[in-house]
Amino acid sequence: MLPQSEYTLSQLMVAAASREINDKEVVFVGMRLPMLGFLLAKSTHATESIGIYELGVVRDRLSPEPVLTMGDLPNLTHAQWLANTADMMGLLQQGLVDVSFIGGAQVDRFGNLNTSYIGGYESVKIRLPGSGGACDLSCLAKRHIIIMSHEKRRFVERVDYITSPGYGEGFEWRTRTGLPRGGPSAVITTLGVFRFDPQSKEMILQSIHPGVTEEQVMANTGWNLKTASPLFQTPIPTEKELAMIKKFDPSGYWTGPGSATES
Amino acid sequence: MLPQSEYTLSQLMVAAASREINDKEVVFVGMRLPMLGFLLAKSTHATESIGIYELGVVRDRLSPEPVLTMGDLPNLTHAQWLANTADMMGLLQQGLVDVSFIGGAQVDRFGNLNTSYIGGYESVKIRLPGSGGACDLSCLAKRHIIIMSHEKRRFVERVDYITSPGYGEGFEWRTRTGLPRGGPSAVITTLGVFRFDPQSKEMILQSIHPGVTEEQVMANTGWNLKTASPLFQTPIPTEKELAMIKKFDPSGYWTGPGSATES
Amino acid sequence: MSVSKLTTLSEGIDRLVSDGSSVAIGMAQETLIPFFAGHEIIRRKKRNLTLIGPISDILFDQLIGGNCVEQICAGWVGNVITGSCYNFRRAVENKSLKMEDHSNLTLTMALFAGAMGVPFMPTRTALGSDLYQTNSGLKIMSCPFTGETLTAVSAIRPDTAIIHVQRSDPYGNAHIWGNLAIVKEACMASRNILITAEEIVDSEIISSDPNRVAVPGFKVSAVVHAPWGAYPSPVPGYYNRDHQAFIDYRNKSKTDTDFKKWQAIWVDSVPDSDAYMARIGIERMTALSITHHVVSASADFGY
Amino acid sequence: MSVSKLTTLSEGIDRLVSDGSSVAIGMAQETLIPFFAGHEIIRRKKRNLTLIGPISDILFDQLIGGNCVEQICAGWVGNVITGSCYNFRRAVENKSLKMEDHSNLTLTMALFAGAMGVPFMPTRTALGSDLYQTNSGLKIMSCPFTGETLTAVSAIRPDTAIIHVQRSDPYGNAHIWGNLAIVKEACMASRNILITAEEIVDSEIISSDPNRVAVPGFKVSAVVHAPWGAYPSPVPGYYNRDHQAFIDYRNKSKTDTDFKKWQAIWVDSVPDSDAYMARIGIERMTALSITHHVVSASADFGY
Repeated sequence: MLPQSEYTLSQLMVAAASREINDKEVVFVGMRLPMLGFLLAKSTHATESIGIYELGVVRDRLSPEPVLTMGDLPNLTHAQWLANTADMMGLLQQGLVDVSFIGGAQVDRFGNLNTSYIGGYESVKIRLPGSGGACDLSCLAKRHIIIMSHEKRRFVERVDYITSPGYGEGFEWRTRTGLPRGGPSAVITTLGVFRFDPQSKEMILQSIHPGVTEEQVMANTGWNLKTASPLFQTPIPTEKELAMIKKFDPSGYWTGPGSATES
Repeated sequence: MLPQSEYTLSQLMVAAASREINDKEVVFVGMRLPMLGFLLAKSTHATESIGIYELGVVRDRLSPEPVLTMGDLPNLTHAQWLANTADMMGLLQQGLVDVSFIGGAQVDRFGNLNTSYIGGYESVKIRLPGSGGACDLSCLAKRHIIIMSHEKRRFVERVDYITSPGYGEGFEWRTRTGLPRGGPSAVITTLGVFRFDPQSKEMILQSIHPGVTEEQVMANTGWNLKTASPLFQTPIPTEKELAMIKKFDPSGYWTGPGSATES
Repeated sequence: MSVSKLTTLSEGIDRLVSDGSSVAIGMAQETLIPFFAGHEIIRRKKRNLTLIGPISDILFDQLIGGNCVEQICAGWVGNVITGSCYNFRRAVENKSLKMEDHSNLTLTMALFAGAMGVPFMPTRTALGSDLYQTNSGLKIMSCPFTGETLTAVSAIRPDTAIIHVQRSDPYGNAHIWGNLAIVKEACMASRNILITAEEIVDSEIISSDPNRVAVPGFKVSAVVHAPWGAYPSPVPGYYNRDHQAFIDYRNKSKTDTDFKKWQAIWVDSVPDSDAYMARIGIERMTALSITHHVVSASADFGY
Repeated sequence: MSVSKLTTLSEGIDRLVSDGSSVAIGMAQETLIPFFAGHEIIRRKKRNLTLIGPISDILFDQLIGGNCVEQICAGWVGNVITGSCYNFRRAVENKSLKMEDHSNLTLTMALFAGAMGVPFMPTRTALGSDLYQTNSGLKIMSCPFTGETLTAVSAIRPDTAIIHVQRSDPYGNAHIWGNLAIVKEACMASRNILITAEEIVDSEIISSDPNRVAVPGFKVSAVVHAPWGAYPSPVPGYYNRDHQAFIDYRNKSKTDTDFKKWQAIWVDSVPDSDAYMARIGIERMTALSITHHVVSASADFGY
């Protein structure tokens, strides 16, 4: 095993994200760490997974060069399909997308996400970029994974504004609301990995990252968080995974020490 | 003036159809004689008209060779746009199509057309091919022109089945029904040209073809047809028009003596 | 790139067109009509199919004559250069065929609804028409915003779409060009896709231009090499339309007996692509070949 | 082929972007963003615009900083590789900017409704979200056939769509390639279309491949020759994305004062294409050039 210092937190999160993808799955790929998570899965255990990008790209093979974002030209070269957003959204809305990834700014105990108005709309404190495709992914993928920084102000009892629905108020809320399927299956944060109770749909701490304590997670969560028993430790990235992540993010822009995500 | 024998009835009808197109208009082009009418207009007085074909073709110039039907490859070569039916229908539904042409099998005094079930659905005597794009053109173009053979069994008080709405029951029926615009502006038959009363929306005989009598038209019409005063004679095709029609239909398939339409 | 989806036409039709299933075929309207695949449906004696298409330009008539069809869901069924088709007329007139009468716009939006995964799409067409009488998938509705009267069109999700394309790789990544009609909507809406292709080519050729791809390969179930597979309809870049074949079909299908004779010659005795090309004959193939070439300006998809 | 629609950017923007109008810009998402045209809107001091776009990748932020914007109708406003944008944040937080919060799917369908000439489109997204609170164009509805709960999205018809393309003829027939996002829907929905193009080419080049045409020329109002007109966003076939420019923008727009300095350098003192290219500089242009070419396989559109 590698000592902890040999990988960054972002790399650990990318590796965790990648493990959420099974082979042959159709993945709606988001920006930043999720994109790296897909690339890592695609180059290790999920070589036949398909990547869909909302701007109109379907890929069944890795891009010929590393990309920083989905619109980089190497992500278009030798794509399986270059088409319209409506085409990508059709695949999603039909239920053909197995898994998608969403970054979050504020999340609550039922996995609802706010990436729009911190403080709410009327009394907005911080305006964030908004939904993009996130609302669509959270509504329409078979499952979605949330990736975010873990801080008390971000992990709240109830989000100020639901940009991307999770399980709403829990239990059968999604069905009641008319959502056709889905819901978050995991939340990967800077402290641990969380899943959802199959009945109540409440978020549950599943594993903590190496060096993180359960108390630390509790202290950074704004509600009385439940913990799985036994509580696992999040696996650290393997050497192969780290090598791959470095290949896809050679400058360390997303995953290096002091990277955009790390800061 | 040419003696009557020097042109066919189909050529006369094509020339009449062509005169319904103004320059710079957007024309949704149908099959058969309407296609020739568009080509004739495009090569004479309406050189900047645009042709839209439901199978996904927009043309701003004549095809490099004569075509028998819109799917002939020369009709695709150097098109302005090759795209989807939905794109063509979007232009139509938005109200960007000035004029369209529809062939008919059975028509009534308010310009409703039946190209589906002669005898009606339950007691069908003759099944015709159906709507194709005709229903859409009759509902959504700014105006449409009907071209058909004039026989008593085809010109009836009330069609057995409305494939393509005209003015329904007359007066403000289209508005009441929710149709956004349009209605037939002319009917060109083997006997004459008809227009519609601006108030009642009833069909009125406007001109009779050379050699045809008013009585002949009445005898072949299944309702008490009104006649415009004065009643004109339909202009015969000019030499230039005939030359052009022959250029576009060199084999005379559509417009020659004994052609598909003539028989 | 996983496993090749190349198969024989018989195997593909057997696997993807089962009795009682719904099949979208002829989605490019007058061009790229999968005649050869349609004939295989007749040869394999598939029964009780629902055929879905905008206009069918004689193929639906042939499948009706071959006793394959229970229901037609179409805008227009006929022969575009001659008019009515006889098997179709007879079947509707003797009430042995169910109809869902569409316009081209309502059919397009029904398939688009299927493609988008929504249960309906709104249009402004068909209001005041009797299509409402003979199509259970149309309903009057009011716009939730403006209150305007609209026609709601119910989604169609065909079991299988069969499309003919110019070239495909073995994995179902295919280039299609020309007028595209409702090819994309139909493929996206269908549970399975069967591609017949003039040529099978290397994947690098297809992925050199991902904008020309018909539908992503991961959605495609089977790929069949079928040169001249759209004959007598035209294929941009490959061959022109054989008008005479459409006229001949009209003349040779006026009675059921006539049709059976036509079927014996053009369907029953044509087991494979080679036989189809032999039946067409070198003289016709030469006459229909592309003689005026207009080659697309290139586009660079590099980085 | 009628009259050339070639014009200067100033004339095009003056004619097609009037104060108070709605403008769809940046419709290909991260690629082909018409930055140079957007900057001209700032230079021409257009006011009270409604900007429409899926994600804006800093261009909306620049237009907000340039005091051009009254309302934003978008899925996401930010800088895709750095996150939040500051002019946008300030404007929303001090309530000087009206918002219609879309998801990418609702915006796509709003423009598609406009393109299809219907007043709304149904989707399954946004149910249970608060987008309903901050977007007057969303409404809960029931499917007329199935009774399912759906989100109805009201049509958007922008006054003008501004798109950047690879090449156009003088009549507005343009080739676009790469990921296409909602370019077509936006163009078809808009009353006017302004095209900026890397190259102006002969009509025969465009019509050699009518499938690659963005929108038919008869719908286009003006064509402007604008090499490097999408910089710093990428243009397939022409240049790569300048990541550093996006990072620099983040760092140089944190305060209103900072932004004004950035604007002075990158907008105010850049009167035309030559000046824009000079500002970018030969070194950067070289570094961003396409070095790995992947040329599309040809297609024959002859007969």
